[in-house]
Amino acid sequence: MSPLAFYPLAFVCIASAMGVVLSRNPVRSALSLVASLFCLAVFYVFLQAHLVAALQIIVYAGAVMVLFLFVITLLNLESDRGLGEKPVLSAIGFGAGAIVAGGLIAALSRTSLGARAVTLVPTFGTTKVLARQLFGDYLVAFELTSMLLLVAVVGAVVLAKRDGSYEGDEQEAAVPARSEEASH
Amino acid sequence: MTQAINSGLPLIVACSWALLLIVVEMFSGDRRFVGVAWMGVIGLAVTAAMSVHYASVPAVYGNALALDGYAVYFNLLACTLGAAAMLLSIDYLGDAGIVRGEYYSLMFFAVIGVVIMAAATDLIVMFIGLETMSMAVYVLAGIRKSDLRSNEAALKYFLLGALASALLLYGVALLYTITGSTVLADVSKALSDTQHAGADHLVLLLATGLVLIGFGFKIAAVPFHLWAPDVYEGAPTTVTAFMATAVKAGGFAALMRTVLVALAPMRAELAPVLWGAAAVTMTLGNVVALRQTSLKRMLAYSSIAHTGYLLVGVTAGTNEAGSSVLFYLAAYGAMNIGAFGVMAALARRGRGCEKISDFSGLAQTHPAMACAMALFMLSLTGIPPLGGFVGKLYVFTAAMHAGLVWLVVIAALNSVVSAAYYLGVVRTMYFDNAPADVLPPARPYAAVVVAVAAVVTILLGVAPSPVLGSAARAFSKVLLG
Amino acid sequence: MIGTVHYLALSAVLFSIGAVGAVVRRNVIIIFMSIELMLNAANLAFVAGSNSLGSMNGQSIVFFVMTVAAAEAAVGLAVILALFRNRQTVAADEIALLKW
Amino acid sequence: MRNALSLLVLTPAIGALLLGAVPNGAEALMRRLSLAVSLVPLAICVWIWSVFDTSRGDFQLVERVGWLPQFGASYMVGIDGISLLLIALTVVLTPIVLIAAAGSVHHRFKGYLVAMLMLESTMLGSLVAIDLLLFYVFWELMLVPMFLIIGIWGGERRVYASIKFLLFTMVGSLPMLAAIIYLAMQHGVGAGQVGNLSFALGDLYGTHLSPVAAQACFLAFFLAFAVKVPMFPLHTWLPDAHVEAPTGGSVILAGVLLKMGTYGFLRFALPLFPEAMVAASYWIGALAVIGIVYGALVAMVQPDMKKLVAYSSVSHLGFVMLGIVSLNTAGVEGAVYQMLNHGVSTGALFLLVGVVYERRHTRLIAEYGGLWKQLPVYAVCFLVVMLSSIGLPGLNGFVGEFLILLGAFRFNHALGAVAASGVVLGAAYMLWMYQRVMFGPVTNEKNLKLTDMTRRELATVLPLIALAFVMGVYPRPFFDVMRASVATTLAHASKATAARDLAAGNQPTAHAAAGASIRVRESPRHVVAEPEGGGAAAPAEDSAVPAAGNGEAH
Amino acid sequence: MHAAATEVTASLPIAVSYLRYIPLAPLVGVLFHVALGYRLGRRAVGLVACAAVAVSFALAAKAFLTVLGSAAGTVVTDNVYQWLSSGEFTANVTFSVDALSSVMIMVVTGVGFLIHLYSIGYMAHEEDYARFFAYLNLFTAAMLVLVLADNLPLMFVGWEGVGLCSYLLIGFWYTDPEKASAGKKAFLVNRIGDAGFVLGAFTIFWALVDLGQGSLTFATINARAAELPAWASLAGALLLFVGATGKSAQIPLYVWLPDAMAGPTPVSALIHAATMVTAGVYMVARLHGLFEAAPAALQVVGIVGAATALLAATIGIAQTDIKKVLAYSTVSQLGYMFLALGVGAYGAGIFHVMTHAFFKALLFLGAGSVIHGLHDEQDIRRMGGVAQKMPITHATFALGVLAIAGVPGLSGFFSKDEILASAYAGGHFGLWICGVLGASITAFYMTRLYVLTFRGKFRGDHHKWDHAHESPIQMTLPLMVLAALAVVGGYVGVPEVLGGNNAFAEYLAPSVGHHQLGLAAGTELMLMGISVAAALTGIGLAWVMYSKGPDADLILKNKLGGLYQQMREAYNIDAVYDALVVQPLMRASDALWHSVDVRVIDGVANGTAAAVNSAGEGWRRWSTGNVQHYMLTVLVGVAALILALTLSSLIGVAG
Repeated sequence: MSPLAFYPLAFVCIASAMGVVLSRNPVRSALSLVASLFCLAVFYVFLQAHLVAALQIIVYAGAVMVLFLFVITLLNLESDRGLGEKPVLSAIGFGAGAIVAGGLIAALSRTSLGARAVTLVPTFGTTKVLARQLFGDYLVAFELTSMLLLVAVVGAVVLAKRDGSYEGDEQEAAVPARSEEASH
Repeated sequence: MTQAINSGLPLIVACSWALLLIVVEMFSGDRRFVGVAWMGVIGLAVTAAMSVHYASVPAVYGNALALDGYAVYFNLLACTLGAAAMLLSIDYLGDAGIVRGEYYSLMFFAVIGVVIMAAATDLIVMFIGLETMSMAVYVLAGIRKSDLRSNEAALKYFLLGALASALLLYGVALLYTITGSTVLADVSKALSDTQHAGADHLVLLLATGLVLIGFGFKIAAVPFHLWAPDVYEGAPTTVTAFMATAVKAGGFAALMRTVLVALAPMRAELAPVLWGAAAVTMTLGNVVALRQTSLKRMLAYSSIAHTGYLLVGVTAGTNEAGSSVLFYLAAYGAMNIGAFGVMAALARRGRGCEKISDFSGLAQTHPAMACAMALFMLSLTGIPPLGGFVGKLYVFTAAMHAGLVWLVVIAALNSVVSAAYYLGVVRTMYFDNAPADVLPPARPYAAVVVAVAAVVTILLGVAPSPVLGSAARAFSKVLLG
Repeated sequence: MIGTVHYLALSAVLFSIGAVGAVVRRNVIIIFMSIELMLNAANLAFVAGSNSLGSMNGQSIVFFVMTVAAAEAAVGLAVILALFRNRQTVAADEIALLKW
Repeated sequence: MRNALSLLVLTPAIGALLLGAVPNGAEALMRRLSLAVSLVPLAICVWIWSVFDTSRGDFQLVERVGWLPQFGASYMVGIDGISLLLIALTVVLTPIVLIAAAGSVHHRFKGYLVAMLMLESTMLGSLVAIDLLLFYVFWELMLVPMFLIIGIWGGERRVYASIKFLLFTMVGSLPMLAAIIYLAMQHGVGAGQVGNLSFALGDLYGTHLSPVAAQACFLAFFLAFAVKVPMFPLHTWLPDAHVEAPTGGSVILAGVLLKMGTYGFLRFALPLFPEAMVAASYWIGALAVIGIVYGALVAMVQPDMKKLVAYSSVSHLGFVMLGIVSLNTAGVEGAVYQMLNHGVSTGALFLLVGVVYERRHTRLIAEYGGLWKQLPVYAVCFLVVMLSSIGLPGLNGFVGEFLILLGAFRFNHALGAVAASGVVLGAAYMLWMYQRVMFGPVTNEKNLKLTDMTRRELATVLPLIALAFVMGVYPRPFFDVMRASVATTLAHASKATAARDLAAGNQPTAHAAAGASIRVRESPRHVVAEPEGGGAAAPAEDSAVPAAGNGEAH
Repeated sequence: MHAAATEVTASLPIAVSYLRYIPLAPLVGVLFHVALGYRLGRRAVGLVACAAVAVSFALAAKAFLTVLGSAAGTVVTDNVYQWLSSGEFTANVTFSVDALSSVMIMVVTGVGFLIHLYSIGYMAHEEDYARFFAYLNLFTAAMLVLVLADNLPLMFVGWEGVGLCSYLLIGFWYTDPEKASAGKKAFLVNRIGDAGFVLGAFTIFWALVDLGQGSLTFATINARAAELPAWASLAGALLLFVGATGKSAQIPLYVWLPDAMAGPTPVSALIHAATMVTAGVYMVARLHGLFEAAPAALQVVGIVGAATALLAATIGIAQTDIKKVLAYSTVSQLGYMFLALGVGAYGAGIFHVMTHAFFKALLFLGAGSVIHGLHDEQDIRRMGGVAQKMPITHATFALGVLAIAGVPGLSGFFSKDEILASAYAGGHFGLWICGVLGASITAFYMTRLYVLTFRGKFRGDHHKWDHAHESPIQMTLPLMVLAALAVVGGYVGVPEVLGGNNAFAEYLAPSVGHHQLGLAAGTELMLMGISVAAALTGIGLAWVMYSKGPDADLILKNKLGGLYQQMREAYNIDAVYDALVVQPLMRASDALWHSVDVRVIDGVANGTAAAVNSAGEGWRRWSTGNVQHYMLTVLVGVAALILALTLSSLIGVAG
């Protein structure tokens, strides 16, 4: 992948990531997150991870981000004042972030990764090869993820579904909101 | 092939039992879900029994899971602690306004998560196990939806958990990029090869650092401990009991396997970090616990302190130190389940039982409960001849043997500080006199669990050899070479 | 020529941005999104790694990471919803009942 | 009977559990049951005394049961002369305290009796334990019942006092745990592998430690025992604990608990670290003498009777420590005997202070005056006990103090002379207190209504007074019991002490010869192949079960 | 077993078993009084008390006669049991009677019996009757143990026992705080002396152990004294002498005796005149071998004796309380005894002990009878002309005065003269001059006392004079017996120069050695003349000055000026001791308690606790509840770790 393509795309990706963090309106930050996901998908293609790129767009950008947008609109959140109120917190945050990024980049720049010249098999990154691996070496992991998803769904249902344990619903069964108030 | 199947049976049975639980829950009518609870407990018992039965044949799944002695030990530990937590919850939930049957299935899934973490020999499988457990416990923490503190606990636990998982994952990613594999044994072999020494040394250091931080969060080591007090205090007491014992054990299972197997070659650089973490965690946990007025929050900080003591064992890193951590986890589990059990037994809607002052004069109103609580407090302090003392003794001996003399002295002095607040509780129960509105009588199920916990604590102190032996056997085959 | 290091560097930057985002923003959902960003950074690192190693493991790991992220999203949003229903706020500093 | 010692230790504990079952109402039943239970150890002790072979200096009636084979720690109990005497003191004091409890303790009576019996059980346990870890277990366990006794049945500032007592002792004893582990490990260092760790005292006698390690371990042991004694700078917990503890608590605290510190020095610190102990004997002696004078001086100005007796305990135990550090037969035998005397006289003093406290509920000396006219029997008892405490010849205090001063004088003239001044100061504060309380006109009209001692109170004090007379006039049986054991203990440090005495200019005391002459039976397994041959050969520990079986494959 | 004193013939031990009953009898008396005293009434108590002492007296006499009858140097011993043995130290309860102790036990039991008899009358209207006789019997028992003991530890038992009884008896009327603190003062000063005694015993013991024979029996000490290293014998002797000064009220530890007058008069007679105070003299005489081995120590004894004699005599002149005068006179006479020991005349010292016991007991009991008759009037300035009302007391008291003044023919003359003669013979002229001067002053103040009390007109209030009456027979009979003894007592030791054979000295020779004066008869007679002259001048001067009444004191006052006031207040040495020792001690202990105990040690303890708590509070505030802060902490933690690892690896690589 030629530098001409990499750098502008990288720039867009980073800009949209910053957009997620800086924009005041949650919807705009959600959309900028979607933008950065797309850039990543493009990178995946360049890295010959075709199926992963497709999954990224369908699963991630499609399903997960939609869920986010759905929740944001459901709670009709108005924009808050962004980074304005806590300058100290933001300053320290950015400082620490810079250190982390700097440290990682410094470490990575000194690794011997560059020296690995590996010619990839043409079928690298295709669905067939990935599938054979998923159901071969990673069969156990694959089955376990199914259980993970089941737990997530059950959990989501338990928490999100309205089932009468709030004051609004049934008065008698409701628990006084601040019953076990720990008065400190 | 059949041999692989039937030795994997415990895990398969466990998962199917959990699914069965959800189905049964749908059809159970009464609001207290006693049936589901007992199903859960029996399920755990079956899993434990089968894993012991099949323990003789260590099954290795490709290189994802290894149901070896180590995994079986944790399996047993997690199942017993999970069952205890479920029994505690039977009559606690109804009163606490939790009308969700899924409580037990989620707890069951959490136990399965712990088992996977203990058995995993591949970082990714371990990660998935970690996430399964975490998902279940995030929901359990927030299960009392009407109570703000429970919601807040769930949110904090979720956010920080997600952050920690991201950190852990990034560490694994770097490790994968450099060493080419995520299987613990391969990673360890790759790390020990000389060619990685030079240039990649720094990246490897950072990667191991990030992985350590990921697990550090799970066992609530300082400075990644801030979530623990709030979540322990916010979550329902029985969930806190489960978290403080089984979840922490899972965290340590994964941490130990990773640090002592995969990252073994890096241990030279890691030792000072671990040493520092152990010392600071112990001291902070004990010192802040001194200042607490809520018993739940105090027990949270006390569990942080005990993480510090356990880290001493991990820092030592020898075979003996590993088994001492295993034994300590068992003793610590029994003590804590008991302590939280007493709180659960006496809590009623509208009359919380979380502040230490609620326990004043307990010796006069509930002599049995007070005696059990005193026993747990003494054992947590490390007063002989209880389980806590033998646990500490074993860890200190191992650490001393590995040359960490000063760390042991710091731990010894920490025990003195811990005596101040643990015996502060005993003082409140025995010295002060009971308030006007006396605490209600203890609940039957909870009382049974507390009694069993008390007996186990005493047995671990007086006749610990069987457990000591199994801990040593369990850890004997974990270290490579 | 763009090598694996460039991609890893990019993932490091994204990772840091996500981390910073999680810290500085008040809105819980934005924090959550930042964490998702960090996960994506990890994915990028995995893919870059698998490309440099020439083995497909990395990509299957990405697959698992995505499922975990999805699960996390589901539970996370459920938690946020439950909290919102009680407190009508998603500002992190207003949710500070449990302290000291 | 085979395992007399285990029976001795367990009976009070079992009694306490039985007592727990008694319904709260039946006070009389509780009293009788608790007394009966406390008499059983007394009977066992008498039996042990009768069967005790005074010629043997090493441990007798040894029982050994595997407890923690992984660590090489075992439930190993045995006694020698010194521990037998202290056990006798414990089993005598506890029934007396239980009798006194009926009069003085009113609320949660059953809890008090249970705590007292548990306390007796733990104290006996630590006196018979000859496995270092088992000793540590009982040493820590002793704190809990005492903590409860001071905390629940104490005076106004009982909570502060009980926590201070607990933390002071724990700060001392936990570094000792680290030292014990280090010591046990050093023993196993020969075979490298942890398995061959051993906490048995017999094995540990010969352990070789680098001088620095020996010094450090000795300091850890010293700290733990010095807090308990209490020695000078670490003593401030004692006045608070005594003042706030109920009468029975103070008696047992002064009578037995304080002796654990000095017993610890003799049983553990001296034999395990002979060179370090001898090297440190000068500054420990100095601390002891400071303790004597400081305790006496501060006692002079105490307004509160119990605090005065507490500071007198600091002074008396300063004497005991001086006796131990003199490391010659007279000094150490005097020290052991003074431990018994202090238990008898100070125990009686606290009982008597309790008598008056029950009636007037104040301990301030100023509140009393001219009691002799009101309570003649009380005054006479108080007089005899006071005289025994200040060491009047003919009573027990004198014998101990005389021998300690004799030994101390041999060790170091200056220390001996200053300690002798302690005797004078001791008489001063006691007589002054006695005069302000007993003599002079009756200043406070409340004192006019005081009634003399009841039969129950007399029953608690008279045995102690009789004991004081017997121990003063005919101390032979006690000395016979401890002679061989003291010689064996000193034999451990004989080489180092002889060197010290030579350096100090007086001939090596005959005891070095006496120590060697007392036939210390060598058992082949224990002879440590030391270049000098003799030296600190560990005394034969002829346990029934060969002690080698520590920690093979479990 | 008992090596005899150097120049003493080998002693022949006669083992008996009745000696133990001598101290036991009074002990039985004590038990009786304590147990049954209050129930059986006065008569029984008095009877039992006197009977007990009588039994002791009989047994003592039997022992005395045995020793007297058998060959010189015989020792009657009764080994009861081994009291103590630890390492090299052994102490047995062994009673032994040789010449020296036979004299002492006869004096103790004899005079004791008379005083018991006298007390029945004196304490007749006292309600705590039984308690008094219990103490008296206990004292007698303790004194007998002291005298009969055959080794230092057993002697020390008696030594402190008598100290205790003097404390109890002085503070007998305990309701008066004055008297109680006088008792306490006596015990404490004795205790200081006893500390010296104990240290002395240790020095000697360990020195003997170094010689290979560790034992504290008197025989061993005296036998091996010469072989002791010089420093050991000197230090031992001096420390033991400190004990003696404490017990026998010599400088500097005599301050307790004048205050001891607070006790009932028979107590003063028995304890502070006849028996207890002589214990110090007896001890030094008993250990003469040791003192001879350290001549410097003997010098000190002599000088202290002489100084005390003079000092106490001067104070005696200015006292107005009848008992105080006698008290200072006792201190002075004890000075004489120590002077005798100082010059090596142990026999003379003991002889003076015996004679002093007789006449000083007589004087005290006489004074008691006067006080009793005048209803507790003790100030001699408000007495006078008592002779008419109390003829027997007057006669006996007069005899006593003559005896103590050293008028020839009476016992005082013989014993005092022998001391002065020995002093002169030994070449100690300074001591001799002090002795003579002291003798005249003694004569002066005794005559002053006699004249002011018995002569002239009664100066007190008439009410007392009208009721004054002679004491009952129980009191006057002992007076008469003692008067007889005071007169006859001297003839036991008449010196050769006056035609006697000095039987007393001969008798004591085996125990304490007897060395001839070695003076020409002429010089001896000349010395005798000088001392008689001194005595007579004292008597005459006092008689002339005081026959007109007490205002003669004014003459002395303006002649001696400020000195007289000092003498009146006994040079207020009490105030000096109080300022130098007691007050600083109290202030120090108060300061120690508050500053060291409370502020320093507790300060440190509570300080650390507070520090740990504040650290806890600080870290507790760290969890603010806001998720963002938690996230920040995690991020900062990550950043810190990355930074640390990068730096360490860079240093590692570079290093």
